Amino acid sequence: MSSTFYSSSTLVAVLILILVLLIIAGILYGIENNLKNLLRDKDPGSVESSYYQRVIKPVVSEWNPTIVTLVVIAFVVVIGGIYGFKFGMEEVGVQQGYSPDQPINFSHKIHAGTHKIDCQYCHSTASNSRHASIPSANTCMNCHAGVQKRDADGNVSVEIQKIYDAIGFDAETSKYIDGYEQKPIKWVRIHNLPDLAYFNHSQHVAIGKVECQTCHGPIEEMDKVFQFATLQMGWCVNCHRQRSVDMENNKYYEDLHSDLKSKGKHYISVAENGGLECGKCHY
Amino acid sequence: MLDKNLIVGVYDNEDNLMSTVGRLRKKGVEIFDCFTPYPVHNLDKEMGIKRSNLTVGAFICGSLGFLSGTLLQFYMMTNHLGTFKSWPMNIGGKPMDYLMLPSMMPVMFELTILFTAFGIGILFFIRSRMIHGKIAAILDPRQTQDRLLIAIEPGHLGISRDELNQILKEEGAIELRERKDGEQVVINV
Amino acid sequence: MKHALPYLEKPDNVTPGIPLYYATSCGVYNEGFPIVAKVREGRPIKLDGNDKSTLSNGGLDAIGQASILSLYDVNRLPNPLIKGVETNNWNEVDKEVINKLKAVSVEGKKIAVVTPSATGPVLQSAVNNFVNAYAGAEHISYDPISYSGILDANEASFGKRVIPNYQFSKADVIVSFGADFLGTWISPVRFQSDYSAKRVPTADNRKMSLHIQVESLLSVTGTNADHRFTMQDSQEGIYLMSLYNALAKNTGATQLRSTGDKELPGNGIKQIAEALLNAKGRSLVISKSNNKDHQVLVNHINMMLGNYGNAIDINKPYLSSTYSETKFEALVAGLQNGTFGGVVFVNTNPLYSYHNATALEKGLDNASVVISTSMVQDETSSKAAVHAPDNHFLESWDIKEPLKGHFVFSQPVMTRVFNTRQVIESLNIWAGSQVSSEEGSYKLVKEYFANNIGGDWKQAIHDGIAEVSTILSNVEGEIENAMLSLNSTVDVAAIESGAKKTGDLELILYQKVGPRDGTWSVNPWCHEMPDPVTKVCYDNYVTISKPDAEKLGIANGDMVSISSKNASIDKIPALVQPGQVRGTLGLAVGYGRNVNQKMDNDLRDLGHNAYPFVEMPGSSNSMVITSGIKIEKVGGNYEFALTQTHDTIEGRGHLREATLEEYKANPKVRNEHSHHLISLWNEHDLSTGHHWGMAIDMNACTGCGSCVVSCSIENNVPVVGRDEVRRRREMHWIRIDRYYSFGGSNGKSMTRQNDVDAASADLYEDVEVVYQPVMCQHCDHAPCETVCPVLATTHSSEGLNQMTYNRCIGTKYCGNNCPYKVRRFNWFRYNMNDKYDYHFNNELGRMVLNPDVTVRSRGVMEKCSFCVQNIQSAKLKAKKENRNLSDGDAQTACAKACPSNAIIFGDMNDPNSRISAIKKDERSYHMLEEVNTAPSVVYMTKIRNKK
Amino acid sequence: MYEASIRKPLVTGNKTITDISDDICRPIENKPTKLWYLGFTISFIFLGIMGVSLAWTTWEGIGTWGVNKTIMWGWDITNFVFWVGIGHAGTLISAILLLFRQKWRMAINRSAEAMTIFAVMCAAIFPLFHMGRVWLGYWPLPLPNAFGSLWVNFNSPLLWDVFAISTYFSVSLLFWYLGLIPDIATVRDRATTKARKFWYGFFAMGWDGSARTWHRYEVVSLILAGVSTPLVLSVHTIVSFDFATSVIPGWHTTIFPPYFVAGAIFSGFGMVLTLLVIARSVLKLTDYITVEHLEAMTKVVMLTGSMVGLAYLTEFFIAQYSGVEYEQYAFLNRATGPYWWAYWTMMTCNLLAPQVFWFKWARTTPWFIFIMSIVVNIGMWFERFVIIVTSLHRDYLPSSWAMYSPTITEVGIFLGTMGLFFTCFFLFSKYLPVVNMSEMKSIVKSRE
Repeated sequence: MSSTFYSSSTLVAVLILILVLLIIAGILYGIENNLKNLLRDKDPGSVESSYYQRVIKPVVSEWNPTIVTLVVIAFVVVIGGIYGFKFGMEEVGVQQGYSPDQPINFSHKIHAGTHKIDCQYCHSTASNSRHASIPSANTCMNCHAGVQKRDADGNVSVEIQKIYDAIGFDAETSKYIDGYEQKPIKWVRIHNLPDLAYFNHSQHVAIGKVECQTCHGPIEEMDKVFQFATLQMGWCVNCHRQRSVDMENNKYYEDLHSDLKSKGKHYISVAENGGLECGKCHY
Repeated sequence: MLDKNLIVGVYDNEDNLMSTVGRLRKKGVEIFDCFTPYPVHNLDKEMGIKRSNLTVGAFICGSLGFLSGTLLQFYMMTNHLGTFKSWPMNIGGKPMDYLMLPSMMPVMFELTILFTAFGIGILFFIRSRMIHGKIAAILDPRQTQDRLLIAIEPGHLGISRDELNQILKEEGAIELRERKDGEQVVINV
Repeated sequence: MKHALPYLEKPDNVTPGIPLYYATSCGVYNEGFPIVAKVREGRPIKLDGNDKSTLSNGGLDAIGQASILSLYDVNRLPNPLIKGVETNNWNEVDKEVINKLKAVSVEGKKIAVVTPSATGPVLQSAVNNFVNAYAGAEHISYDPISYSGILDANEASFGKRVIPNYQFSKADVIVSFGADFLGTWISPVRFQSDYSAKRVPTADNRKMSLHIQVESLLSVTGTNADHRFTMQDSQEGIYLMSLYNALAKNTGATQLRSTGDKELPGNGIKQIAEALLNAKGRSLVISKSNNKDHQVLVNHINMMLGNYGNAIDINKPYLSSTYSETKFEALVAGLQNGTFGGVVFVNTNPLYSYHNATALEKGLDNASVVISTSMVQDETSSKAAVHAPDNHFLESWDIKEPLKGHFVFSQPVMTRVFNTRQVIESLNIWAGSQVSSEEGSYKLVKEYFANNIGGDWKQAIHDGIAEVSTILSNVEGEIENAMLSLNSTVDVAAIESGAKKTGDLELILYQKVGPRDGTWSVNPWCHEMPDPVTKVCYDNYVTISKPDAEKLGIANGDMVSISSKNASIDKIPALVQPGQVRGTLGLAVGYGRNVNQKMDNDLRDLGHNAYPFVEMPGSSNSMVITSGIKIEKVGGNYEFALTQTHDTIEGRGHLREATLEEYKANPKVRNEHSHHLISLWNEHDLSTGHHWGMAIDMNACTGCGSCVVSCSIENNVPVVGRDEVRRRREMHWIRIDRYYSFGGSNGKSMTRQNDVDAASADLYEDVEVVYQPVMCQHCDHAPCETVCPVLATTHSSEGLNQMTYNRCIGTKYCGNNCPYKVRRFNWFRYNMNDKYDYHFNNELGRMVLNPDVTVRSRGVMEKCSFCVQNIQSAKLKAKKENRNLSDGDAQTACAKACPSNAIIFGDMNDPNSRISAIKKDERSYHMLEEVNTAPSVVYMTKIRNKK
Repeated sequence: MYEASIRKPLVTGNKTITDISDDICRPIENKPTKLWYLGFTISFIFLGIMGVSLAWTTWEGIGTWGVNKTIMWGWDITNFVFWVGIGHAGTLISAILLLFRQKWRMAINRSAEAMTIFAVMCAAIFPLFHMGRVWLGYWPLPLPNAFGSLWVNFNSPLLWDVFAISTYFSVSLLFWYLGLIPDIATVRDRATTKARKFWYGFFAMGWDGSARTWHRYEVVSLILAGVSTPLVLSVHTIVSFDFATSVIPGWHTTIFPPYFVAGAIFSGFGMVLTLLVIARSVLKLTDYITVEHLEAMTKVVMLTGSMVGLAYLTEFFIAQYSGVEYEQYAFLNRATGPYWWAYWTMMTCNLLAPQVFWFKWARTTPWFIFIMSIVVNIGMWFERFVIIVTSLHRDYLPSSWAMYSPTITEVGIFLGTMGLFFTCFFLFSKYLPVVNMSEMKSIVKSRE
């Protein structure tokens, strides 16, 4: 998992834990002190004056109460702020690392990693549409009509059988069942952009030539897919700042390119090309 | 302060207090403090209190406020520093550089005031060791109402106790007190 | 947890996220109108005109735009009904129908199949099959709006019962007697595009047609006229005769009569005659009258002017209506006396729109079987024993023929939403033909195409239209235009007796642009769109002239009762309408629908049905009622839902108009004075890349409101209802400002309200109107952007004023600081809110939403985005196709919808774009230039063809 | 020390410093009067109305108000400016009059400052709740936007408002609280109940009246007064920028800053008079808040009223003189358009009515002053209404001209802020010394 600051709840949890422990320690110390005082009252010689009495108290009594209070308040505000920020992040739906169970335990590692199936074989619309889209079951059937991975007893693998159940395929006869009531597969969406952000896969895949892995991570190594990136606006924007627009190889940019050249500019980032403007994604 | 030993003279009139302070100072008595229910004019001078440096603090805080107001806006809104350099923006065709200074002025001004006021407030509380919930070291419950007190540390007298008592009485103290080990002793005049 | 359900077997042509466009036809017009449906993931979300067709030229009017919502109407009947009980088994329905019909047949009673008169060939053959199958079956047509006056006159004159093809693009002088051809008459979209082509003077051709309107009420067409004369509709015949005589004097034809000629106020007849004579063969005279005698007279005038073969083509007629009242009257009588025993209402609803609905109702109660095929449970279907709902036109296969030889094809663009069946199949099945349940109407349509039209089926379906010239030359009774002669004579006596004055007020029933004849008016978009002239949303009302109102003591909004010999309305608001002739009242039809409404909104019990006022003076019905009209104030006042309450420009310069003469002398007229605009700082560089801009040609704009509806659909603009409009909170991103000026015919127009108020009521008749569509001006110095505290609205490098909804906190400061007042605030949550029970509040209705545009939450500002989603997708398409963006690739919804090309959108940085050329035009100016907002929208001075 | 022979004494009734403590602490130490209970209950009910109205607004949307596509600000911002204006007198009295060494301020500055704070609280409600998405009301604060490092727009006058109002509120609160500390200590030391001893002790911050502290205290007071003076002038200047920097005819004018400031002082003093005329009799403080005080304030009212009136006439003249048709129309429309009544109410109440204070009788008759102070309040409310609503309702394009009338919700919120204001004021008069005791003592001490 990424070690970005705001996404690690551990830090906050540890800080809170430390605070609680300190408070408990303070209370215990106070009790002990009181008991000692009681003893001392009874018999002054019985208990030697504590470390607190001897060392800390004289110092503390000289402390400026105002400064101490301000420091404590500042500390509480900082901790509260960190926690509040973290809470806010969760509220707006940043769910990096989200990895829900899917109805079919589909392994990208086997398909994209071991068998090196091209991403766009299944997610075929990524290069020409807004959506990368989950492949339809008949795409699976292109291979799995034949590839059935049977166990020793000759039963078809449970996961593959789920495809057959959905689309209506009889593994024994290798035929589609006529009049079968098909049941769609209810995949769980992992990458959820809010409706207010417009994202178009084809712009990035076909025009921007961004590798799938740039945003989705080492998908070919994932048995179970998780959300690799934060999908936050800052994350989007950083990439826009770093990547340059490939103007040479697209006639669309012809005019713009010559315009820019005449202004003495040869490299232009996505950001400079308007990739940071609100209305490019929010409308 | 709560556990200091003090000799206390109680007055009901600021003129008497003032003359007492004057006389004692001439005698070289180091006055620990006076306690009055309202600010008595020139008492500070009479007691020889140095002019407070809080004004300097105020100036520094104000400068900080002005600076932070300026930096804040230059950082957040212009393409000279930070944000707009990496996130250029066109807002109604307005400039995004130092030329937007006019529209920065209100916030610069307000932050200067805010920092000055709160800076000096906090410095005052720090200097006076005041904070909410602090228990006041009250020598006489009427010192915040209608009694004016003068307090002298017995260890820093410079004159004899009797002479001191004498002076206080002569100057119209209506009561004399002494606090020893946290306990009040009233010596009626 | 969000789920994603992919297809199991993905259709080859469907790519999620990519729209598909299908050419089909719009069923709002019975004659069919070529459209293109935009389909996303299998659901149509937008209709536009088919620009391959000369009928639409890419434009589509408001009701056509709005009709897409009728597909997603929750009021639609989900299953057929037998005696009011739902069944999902069509075989049962068929058995029931056939048994009942056979019984009627056996009884010896007649069966009527009532269809709209423009059936189209496939439905016609189905009807023919049906008629042949049952003894005594008869095909009877029914249209709510009758054009039988024109039809009968042409039959008398030329032996052809047709509506001729009026070609406004070929007319230099247009004289219309009351015909609202830009709003509601026959084929307004086609007429608009034809008309406006001639109305725009350019640098190369500083000419425009002359349009003279003579009318009683102020119609959309009247507002666009160069000269407008008022008449009482009862006197139309007299004026037409006077015009004929005036023309005859010059051409040497015989006078119709020697005395009794009447001059219009302002020497109208003289001026019209002069103008017409100057443009012989290049003119067009039309009349809305449904009186055969009047229309014969109009034919004679056109003949005398040599307009046949030029602006009027009788050989390629409109087939939009062949309705004849006589046959339907006979049906009503026959039902009452029992000669008719069964009726099949095919998508007709006479119980709503027939003038004598009580008689019809009685007749239907007598009938043994009544069958209805309407999509919703309407007035007529409530009497039906069997209700076999038809498919929506976007779910149907069909062929229509609006213009002779001009075929329009319907293809389904969506699978059926409900368990409905196309009426073509139903009729064939009931006729006993075998119709395959799978192919159904597809097969019928394809067969008809192969047998009768011929050609490449795929191409025809792809284009959506086919123009077949071979058919034309084979038409029976083809008349050479040059040899055209009139077989009719003008019945002077009939016209004279018809124009006898009773001294009563006259009542004119008219159609409004939004709801039209009412058939498709249960649609929020038709009513949320303000009437172009009155700017009233949602209601119908009695329009009254100012002098009459003063005489009767009626103020604007006062409740009145109105009655005629046949009908009455107890309580209806009165609206004082400038430009209306005195002695005449106006009342719109299309209201008072009584549909089984499942939604609780303002469309329930909306307005009053005016059809009962229609009279039958002869063989044609009349919407001009000249006697027996009584109007009385009944107390109470009504607040109209107005989108504009101030009607004059107060002498301001944001709207510029000039006469053609001034323009010819100085093309920069009204724009000579340019402001010295200085900027305190350096401009942001917008010269690289695109800089989007828009031009509004106020000469071309007819104010029809199509852009308003189109924009609402494209951009998911919520419907807010009557009360919110009353509170001045309509959400339209584009509005059409309508300004009146008074006394223009005297050369000195008044544009200040105080002057107008002080002037006499007579002045109210002499009104001139300008329409000015206003949307976000995308100012390069946008005042709204500066004041937003949170940067929710900023400027893009392409010159767009971007509104970022998700950053908006709703201070509304931007809205206040906008000099054009184009920003709209989401005062409430308009989606999923029972208080706004329109299509945003149900699953079905929300299917019309554009998935590329955010549905705004409450508390945020919104406004015109120049359809940034279309810009972005056009750019992406160009990038994918590795080409430059060409002019017209990116279009806004309003520009696409406009039938008259009044809105031009494009890249101002592209030197070859139309917008760049227009920007240089002398007529172009920026609205409120002096505020130095540097808008990206240019307006073009309105030029009137007058002296 | 202060004893001017020409002037009447600032405190009447031969009070000693002991009397001052007794008199001023009496309302705190005794049970409140029936009148207090009545007033408090009424105010509290109104506060409840505000709660309901605001809840309704937040629940349903801004649509529950009468604003529309043309007039997007109505009573909300009218009331905002009205309350902010009222909030000016307190700081002005305590800061500017302190700098001018005007000792008559001492009797009234405490309550005037309290009024400032409560008025600014009332004012702050409006810009907050007029937002369509009030739950995002923290967005105008300079916080980064989710790592995109997108901040706020410092070009926007609304943002200046955020800074100005929050600075003004917090500095005024500090100033007020600082002044209260010695008096709270007095109450603490007089306290007879444990609760009172604890709470006043808590807020007294350990004050003991040490001469050294008093010395620093006076330095701090002077500096705070020094910074508050430009602050108080800047706040309404910045509020006026909301309008002056826009493009709307009737708003876009350079006269606004001085005119708004004068108006604010005018309305502030109006409200101070309203409160003090009541408070001095109800709390039996006529010896401390004397007719002399009232008279001094009426003079300020008359002066600032005339200044505001001059501004009205000036902007009218400039509009006609400018030759800009939109400006000309905007001002003619104010006087003769559909909202003429608002304009003439404003003129009558603000320009004409205060002129009666040329007469000594008018300046020294408390009941009359009370009535006039109400008139001034009404007039100043209408001034804001005129500026906001009549400018917006007919601006550039006549097609968008519209009318505005408030809904019950808006009225409820406004009455509710009245409730909030008076609730706070009643609580203040019960729990805190309404007159600055330590300062009063410094005036009377020499007459013992």
